[in-house]
Amino acid sequence: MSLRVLYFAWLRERIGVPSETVDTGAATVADLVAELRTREERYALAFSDLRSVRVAVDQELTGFDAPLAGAREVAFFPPMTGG
Amino acid sequence: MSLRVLYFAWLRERIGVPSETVDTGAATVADLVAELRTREERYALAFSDLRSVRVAVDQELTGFDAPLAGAREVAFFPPMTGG
Amino acid sequence: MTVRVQRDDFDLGAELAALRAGRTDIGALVSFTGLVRDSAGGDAVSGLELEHYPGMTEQALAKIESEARDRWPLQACLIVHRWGRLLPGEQIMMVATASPHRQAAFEAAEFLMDFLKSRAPFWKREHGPAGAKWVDARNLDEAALARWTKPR
Amino acid sequence: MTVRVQRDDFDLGAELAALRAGRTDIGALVSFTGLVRDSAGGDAVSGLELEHYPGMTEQALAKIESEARDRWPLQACLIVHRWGRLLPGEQIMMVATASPHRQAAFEAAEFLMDFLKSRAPFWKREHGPAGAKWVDARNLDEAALARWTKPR
Repeated sequence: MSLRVLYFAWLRERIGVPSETVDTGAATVADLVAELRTREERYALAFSDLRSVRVAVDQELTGFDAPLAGAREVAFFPPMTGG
Repeated sequence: MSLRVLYFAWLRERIGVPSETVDTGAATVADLVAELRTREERYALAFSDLRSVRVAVDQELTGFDAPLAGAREVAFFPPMTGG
Repeated sequence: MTVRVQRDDFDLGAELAALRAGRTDIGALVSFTGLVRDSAGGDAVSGLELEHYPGMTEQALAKIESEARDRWPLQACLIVHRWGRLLPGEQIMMVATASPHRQAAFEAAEFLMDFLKSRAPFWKREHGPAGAKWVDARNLDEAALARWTKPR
Repeated sequence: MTVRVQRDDFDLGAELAALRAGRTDIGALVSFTGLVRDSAGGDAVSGLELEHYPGMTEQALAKIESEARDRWPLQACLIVHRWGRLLPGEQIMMVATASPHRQAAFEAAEFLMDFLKSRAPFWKREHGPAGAKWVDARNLDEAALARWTKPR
């Protein structure tokens, strides 16, 4: 499965790119995070404390247990600070 | 004592004048109302239900038990509907 | 002076722009504008007449405004209230509050409105097909005041 | 469409005038405007950077706006949110709500703000003498959401 993965705010800075294409067999967001963490130090650093990371699958806020079957886009970002 | 007495909204309409000068020895607002009531039918009518009448002495909202000593202006009106 | 009682209309956008002009310390600006509706309780309304108590009105609004400033950290606060004859769609009044934080700005604006409704000497008369009638004060408006008497 | 995400500034007065233009059924118009402050937590702020998630932002705002319309009898509802670099004193965003009655207009505006703060994909970075830092989400903002989940 080929996923478009996006990073925002300090997650983008730590990982070093705003988006990338990831080939993965991850079943859930949590699986994808685990896979990225083992890939390179910068991912391990960015995902070191998931309490301060939020996730959206196909532009809908969701949890780390969300399934990735059929998903095209996953985004990781800190808690939002709009308004 | 010479008081300037003002009436607003339907109290003004029932009494027929927006303001008048009243010579009175009334000690409180309630005494003044009692005095006006005996004066003419239109006052008795206007003051028939005091639950729907509010009073200000010298432009400060107050109760019917407020003393009139030293007062210059008394106003009667229905509950306010600003905003 | 940030309280005005006037017959003429006001320019909401210009008032709000003036409140924050040249300032960089305001974080939140809230405004409320009251407008004449074309109906009330199912009856058509062709116009509104606003009577007030000149002298007391200005005092009452200044007192309400000053109390809001005591309760919340407001950087600006404005009350404009019209009187006279107004047509449906016209602006009746506005309040605006500016504060570093949104909750203070919202609360102060609601406080001003609740007090204006029941404590400022204005009386509304609605004109409709059956003639003119004085608008009754709503128990709801009196009840809305109660929430501000709790100790903060 | 009553949700806009844009880099450019907006004209608050013109937006509010447009909401009520030609209408005579609105009784209450509430607006909230968020502005860039020149300080935060005691530190000077020389500018703000707003990053967002194009595509998701518009969807999230439309969803929030639609939920407000479901909950309150709104005759008009507007959200405008900027992104990019802003200087102290500049407008960040606005919401406006119009309703026959004031309580609905106030509540809907507060609801929109509470959801915008924590559920719309915007991130703020403050620039100051010590460099730039991402603004932390406040627990207070998350808590503010809770009041809207109670059954009405």
